[in-house]
Amino acid sequence: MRTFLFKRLPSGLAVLLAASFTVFLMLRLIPGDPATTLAGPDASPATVAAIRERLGLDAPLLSQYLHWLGQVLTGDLGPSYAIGGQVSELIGDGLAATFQLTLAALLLVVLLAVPTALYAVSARRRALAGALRALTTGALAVPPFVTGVLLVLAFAVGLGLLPAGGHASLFDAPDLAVQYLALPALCLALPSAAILARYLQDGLERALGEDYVRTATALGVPRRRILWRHALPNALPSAVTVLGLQIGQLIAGAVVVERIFAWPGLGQLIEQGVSRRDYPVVQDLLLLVVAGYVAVQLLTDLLYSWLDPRVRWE
Amino acid sequence: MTELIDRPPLADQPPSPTAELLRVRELGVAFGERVAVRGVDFALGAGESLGIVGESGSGKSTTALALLRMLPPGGRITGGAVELDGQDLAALPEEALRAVRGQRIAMVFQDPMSSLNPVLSVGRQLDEALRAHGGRRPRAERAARAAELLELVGVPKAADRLGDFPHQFSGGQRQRIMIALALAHDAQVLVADEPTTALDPTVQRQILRLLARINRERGTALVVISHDLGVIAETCSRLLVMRDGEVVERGATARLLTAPEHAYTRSLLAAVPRLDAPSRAAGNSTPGAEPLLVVRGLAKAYGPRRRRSPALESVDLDLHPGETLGLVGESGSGKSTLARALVGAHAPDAGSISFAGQPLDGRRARREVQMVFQDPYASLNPRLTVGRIIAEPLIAHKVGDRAQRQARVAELLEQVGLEASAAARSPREFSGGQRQRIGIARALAPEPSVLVCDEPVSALDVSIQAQVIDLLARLQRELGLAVLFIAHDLAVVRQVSHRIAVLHRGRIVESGPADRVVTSPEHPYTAELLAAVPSLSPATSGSLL
Amino acid sequence: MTTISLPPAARSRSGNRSRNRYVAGLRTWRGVTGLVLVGTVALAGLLAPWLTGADPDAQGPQALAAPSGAHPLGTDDIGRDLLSRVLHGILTDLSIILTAVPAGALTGAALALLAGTSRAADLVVQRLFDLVLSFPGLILGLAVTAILGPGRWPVVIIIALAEVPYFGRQLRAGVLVQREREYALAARVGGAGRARVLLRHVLPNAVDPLVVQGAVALSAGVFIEGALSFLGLGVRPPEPTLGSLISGSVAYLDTHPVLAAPLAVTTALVLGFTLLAEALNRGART
Amino acid sequence: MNAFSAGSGGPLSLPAISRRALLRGSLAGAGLLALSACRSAADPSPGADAVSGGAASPRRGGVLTVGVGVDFTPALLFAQSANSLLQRLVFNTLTRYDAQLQPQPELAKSWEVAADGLSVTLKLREDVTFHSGRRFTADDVVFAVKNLQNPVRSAQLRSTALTVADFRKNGDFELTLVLAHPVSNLFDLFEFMIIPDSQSVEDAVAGTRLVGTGPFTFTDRKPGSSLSFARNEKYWNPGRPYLDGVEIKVIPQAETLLSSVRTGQTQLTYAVRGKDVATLKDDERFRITQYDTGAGAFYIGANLSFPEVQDKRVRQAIAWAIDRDRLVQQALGGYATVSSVPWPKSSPAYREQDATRYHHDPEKAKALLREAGVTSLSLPLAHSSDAGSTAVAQILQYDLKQVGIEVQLQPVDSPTMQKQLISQSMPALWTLSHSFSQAHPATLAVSAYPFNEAKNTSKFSSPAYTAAVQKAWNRSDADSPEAKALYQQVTDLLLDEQFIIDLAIAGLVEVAGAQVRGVTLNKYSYLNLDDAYLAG
Repeated sequence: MRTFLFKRLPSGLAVLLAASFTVFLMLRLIPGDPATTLAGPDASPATVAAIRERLGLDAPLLSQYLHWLGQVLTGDLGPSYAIGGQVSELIGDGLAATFQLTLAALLLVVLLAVPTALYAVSARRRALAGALRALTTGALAVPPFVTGVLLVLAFAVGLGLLPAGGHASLFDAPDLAVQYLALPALCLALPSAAILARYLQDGLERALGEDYVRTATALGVPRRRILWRHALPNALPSAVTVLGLQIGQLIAGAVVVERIFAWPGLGQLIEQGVSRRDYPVVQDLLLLVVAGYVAVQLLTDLLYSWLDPRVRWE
Repeated sequence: MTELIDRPPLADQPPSPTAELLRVRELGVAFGERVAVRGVDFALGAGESLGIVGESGSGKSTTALALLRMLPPGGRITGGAVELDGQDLAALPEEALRAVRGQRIAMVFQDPMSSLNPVLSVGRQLDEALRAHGGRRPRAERAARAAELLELVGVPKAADRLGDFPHQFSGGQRQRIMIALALAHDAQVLVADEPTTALDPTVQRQILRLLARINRERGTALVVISHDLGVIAETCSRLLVMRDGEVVERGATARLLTAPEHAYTRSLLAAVPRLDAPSRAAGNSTPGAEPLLVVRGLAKAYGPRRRRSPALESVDLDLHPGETLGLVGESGSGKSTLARALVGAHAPDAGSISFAGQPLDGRRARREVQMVFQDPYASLNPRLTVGRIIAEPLIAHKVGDRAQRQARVAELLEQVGLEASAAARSPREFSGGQRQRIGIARALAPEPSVLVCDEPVSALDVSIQAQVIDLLARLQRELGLAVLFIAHDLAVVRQVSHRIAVLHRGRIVESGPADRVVTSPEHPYTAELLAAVPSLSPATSGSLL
Repeated sequence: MTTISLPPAARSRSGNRSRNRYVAGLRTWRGVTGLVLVGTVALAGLLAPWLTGADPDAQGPQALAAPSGAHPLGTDDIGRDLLSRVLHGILTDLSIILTAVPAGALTGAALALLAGTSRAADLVVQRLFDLVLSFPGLILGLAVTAILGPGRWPVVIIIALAEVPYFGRQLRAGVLVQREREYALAARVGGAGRARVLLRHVLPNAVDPLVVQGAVALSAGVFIEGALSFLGLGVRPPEPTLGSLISGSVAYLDTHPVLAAPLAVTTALVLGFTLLAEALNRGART
Repeated sequence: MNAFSAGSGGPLSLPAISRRALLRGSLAGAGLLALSACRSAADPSPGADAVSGGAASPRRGGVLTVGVGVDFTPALLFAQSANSLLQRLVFNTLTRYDAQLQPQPELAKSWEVAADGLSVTLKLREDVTFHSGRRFTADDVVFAVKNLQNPVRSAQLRSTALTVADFRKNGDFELTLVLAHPVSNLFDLFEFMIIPDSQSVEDAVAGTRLVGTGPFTFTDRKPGSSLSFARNEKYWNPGRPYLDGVEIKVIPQAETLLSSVRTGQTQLTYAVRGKDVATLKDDERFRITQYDTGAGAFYIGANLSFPEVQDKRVRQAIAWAIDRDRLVQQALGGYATVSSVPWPKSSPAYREQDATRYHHDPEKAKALLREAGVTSLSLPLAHSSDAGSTAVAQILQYDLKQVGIEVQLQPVDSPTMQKQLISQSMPALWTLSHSFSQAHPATLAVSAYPFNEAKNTSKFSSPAYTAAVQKAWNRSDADSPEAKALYQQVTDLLLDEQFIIDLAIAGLVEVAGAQVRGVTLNKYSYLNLDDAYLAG
């Protein structure tokens, strides 16, 4: 465990550093700059200059970069340019919202995918299994942003069951929060669920073809039990890896989904940040996202080695 | 230890009055259109032991699987019956069949590594086997029983190892665990499909002993399937010889060994190398006086810097031109490492290899020292035609132009006994033996003077083995090759080698003239190896029973 | 000469008879359905000029018109013939993904091979893949288009970039497995140099899974294009793309159902690719 | 049967709710919303329920939910920006224009402009306190003006504020502003300039704390999500406001905003795209009001540093080429008025014949091009990449193609657009919408960058224009005949030069739930809810 971390951490940090540089440069390469954005449509050059100076954008790039790194390391992220407020607070709120969303989505992913896969491989009735497969494939074939709009039309405008968009804190108003959460989470979860289901299904089918399943059969272990106790444990590790990658996809998907459902999460914040050239917000946010990804990868690898003794004991 | 096993109460399972516990009638199996087994017919009494022997494709394994109706996808029983106590398993509904499997008739499979669930602890797997039948028993009781079973099959410190996973056991122990699983409900019939293939001779012997003991002490009827007559001869009282899905000859083991009636049986027996037969190498070629290949203090270790595990401690070898040096060793003895070092596939940590006086550098090695691999399937690139495969070394060494290379390839194919037309085909279209010939042709392409053969015949049927060995002998005669013949089967090694070196834990523990090493071994390990070799002499038939 | 049928144990190990197995995969109902779907959509796109006389960019007075003889699918919000736009949109999308995905695949493969050359290279390449993967795809899109400005090439670049690590990782894994195979060692022993072994022996055997990945990537490409158009970062107007058509029509889906046409086409196309991927995948497994 | 009427009370509501509860129950069964049985987030916001019965008379109570597409930018608090709704909620201005552009008292009870127009004396209300409890005095006005003079505030009317050279206080509630020269748009400044609390102004531009004298107090902000306001119990205007509070929700996705309006979760918005409004206008559940505050005047700008467009005949040809009616119908859903001048009808500078000077006449356009000796012309056109602007740009592109002008669209996101605008780095053509024509004509020419006489994106400058603008600006009378004559000069110049080719004036379109009453906007699109209430 410790050695595992020792082995993996350096590469993770390397990725982070590379990311920080990429992000910083990327932002500077984007045309348009915070000063003019802040200055408003009818600003005079004087205004722009004054703002640029106030934001410290007149300093040389390298020193800006180092200054930012300093901020990140000291944990004091400073104020945002355009969105307003402290970056740390902005990110804090956004993170909370996105976390709720992705977590709910993740839950849905697992709840949808695992039974589907298990049923699809075990189903005696071919038709139903086929239908399930078709369903998973179908879920992959509709672009998420359309799913979102359709869900809104169906559940909000049509049935008036769920809100069209918006957000309530899980702590202040859990009952409302759940309703606000339902549609975006579902929209976000569907594609990932389909993918996970397919991988898990493949894994199970592969496992069911293995010699050890033959052994279990020869020992008279019931079919269901073979599926659950013998095949599933073998299919899980790789499924976990896929799930890990999917978490990354979920965060990516959040950009669109949060926009459709007016969900005040990181995706929204990033889009706002980019569209207003709010350098600090975007920089810190992307770095955070990358860090999150690295962490998730570490976690999945840990989980993997925990699920698969062959890796565990090495 | 028989007391440990509680036989199921008479009520729910009356022991069969007849001698015919298992009766197979006119069994037929087909995969799609292809008939795999035809009219197999035999009876097995309680406590009896039956061996089914045959070469690959003879349908012996299919027969075994058919007994539990566990044919791979596409396979189906086309006719006949498998009666266990008069109950026809071939006709039983799935659920009823499940109740029989593992409880009254159990099976031990060939490859214990893949046949055990890698992510479940051995304890769990035994538990699974136990709870599969005979109602719910308290967890503690099942655990105790699992420990008993491991003990019974001779896994040391059984109780402590229940939590361990298959990959933490040695090959032999895994096979023991497989057997323990099969014994979980003290089945009346135990079917063992190639139970000892891919195991070292010494281990193989232990496993066979175990099976025999179970058969003897517990009266469990035993069906052993194997391609190795020796294995079966020592464990089974009766024998069934199969070929192309049919039984060609049956009878008591001793009789079959002494007076085989069917020609195929005879050829089979003839093909099996005998340990007592003297080396034929001398008649083949006479080694030169000056050593061609000299190895001194060769050492190689693997693994991360901190915990390196040595594969070769320190090896000294001399190989003379025209000589065949047999290198004997069990898995983990470092023989493959040695072979790879000799062909320059990886650099040794220490020691020297010199060829004809000069140190052997990689470039030179790739011309002068070539290799024949154990696995005739994995060692041929499936994407290339036979022609390309053989031509590759020529291209690599920039020998001749296209036309010349083609001519050479044809010549080489002829040399190894294949038609020149084979060049255009894909290796997939060839049988194991033929593929091994292709491998040899490739090795000969750059006209090497040393041929390193790593277990060249261990993956082949005996009859094919003989052919390949003859081929190697002929090539040595014609080309004056020096051959390093690596194998675990002492009988084969003695037959082909001038000298024999015994490799144990990365060291040569003994070396000398082939016959001397076999007849009067100096090192105890050598003696152990020799003792493990199953013999076909009628005297020892069924000796383990 | 005597040919003895291979022992069953060996059959599984015998080299991957890839080509025909993929063909077999395509013969399953999945494969056929996939081929039909993709084929139909692609054909419709290719035959666009013949299937409709209408200029996809020609604007007319009546916007959001209902289907009629002149406009089989009606018109969009600024009075352009929807059918013609859908058909030409297919063409644009195909041209985009068919340039982007191969580009991504080749880059990924090249990097994977580079990784195969040395430990250090392997480390760098892997981190590189991590870096790309760690950026949520759309964020990448946001940045790239913000830098290059919207247009066809940025879209191509984004799709390719997003696919590089997937192809790369897959091939790398394959290479690691294949180069431990005995035939690779045999080639070394036969005198072939590292590069030759890697390119001539290992690569051809490791490249198969990329076929499946390719099908997956194509469907992903369609989505990425769509999402980019949705965020207003897609191909330059007025050139129609499926994505821009969809995002242009979502607002009217409930009032003008016929505007779901682009969505239907996109779904068909993606469904086709997905089915193909599944078919090939299963083919490779059996 | 729909969510809206279900939630909004009335006889239909009972079955509707029970049905919804039932459906929701089944969903809860599906495990999606285990908790949802008790409350529904899909119901129209409490405001709608707060009042019952059909009374049309003003009534207290309720929270109004306002939907916006863009979050408010704290740094632009003192400028007119994409979201200026909250300015007049939290703050007050000195005066406010009525429909006839006549200033009406607000924090300034009365005022007097000196005959020479070089000073103005304001009498301030004495019963006004800031939300912080501090009393409002003349110093706060002084601060407000100085605040606007600070370039960092990027206030569009900075130039006007800068004409205030000195302050003469006469007690706490009387103040004289001394001007450097007469200005005709002084009351634009008063309409525009919100009076902030000097002590918390930095917090204000950071978006953390907004302290003003307005009808509502700022309670909470979730960046990118929502702004919350509560009734200011101590508001100087007795009995006002009626509402208990206001909730501004940011819904960036147009479709979602539309849906939330349909479901009644958003009761008031100005962010619905014109063509979406078209889908609502026949629905009695909504009241749609057009504001003539020309907040968005769509135009094509020409960058005269490109030779292709230096000949004004080419620019006029473009003006003739565009089918403004189609543009309004298709891209703006009919919610705009075609116009070749920047002025809305309410402006003193507006004249029917000017507004209709240019109309769709391809032949005329071609003729002009021939005159100018242009055979083939290919020009880039920048536009911002959002859906609406893209539609506009495509229409322009097509119309110009018809007269033989090939146009390559250059979609850029708004920050880039803005940079190009301010740094004069626009391509030969661009399309955008400008503001500041709604109030005093002179304000446009001195404050709206595209028209700025001194320095504009078109790099257009002519002594005549400068002279006309300066004259129109440097005088104290806003709508005397002389003034009007000067405006006419400006208008004629604009119409002749066409460096800014005006296409249509799209005032803000207000979409409000039927029960929302008494809402107004000021000339700078500050939302005024003093008299707003929720009827049954």
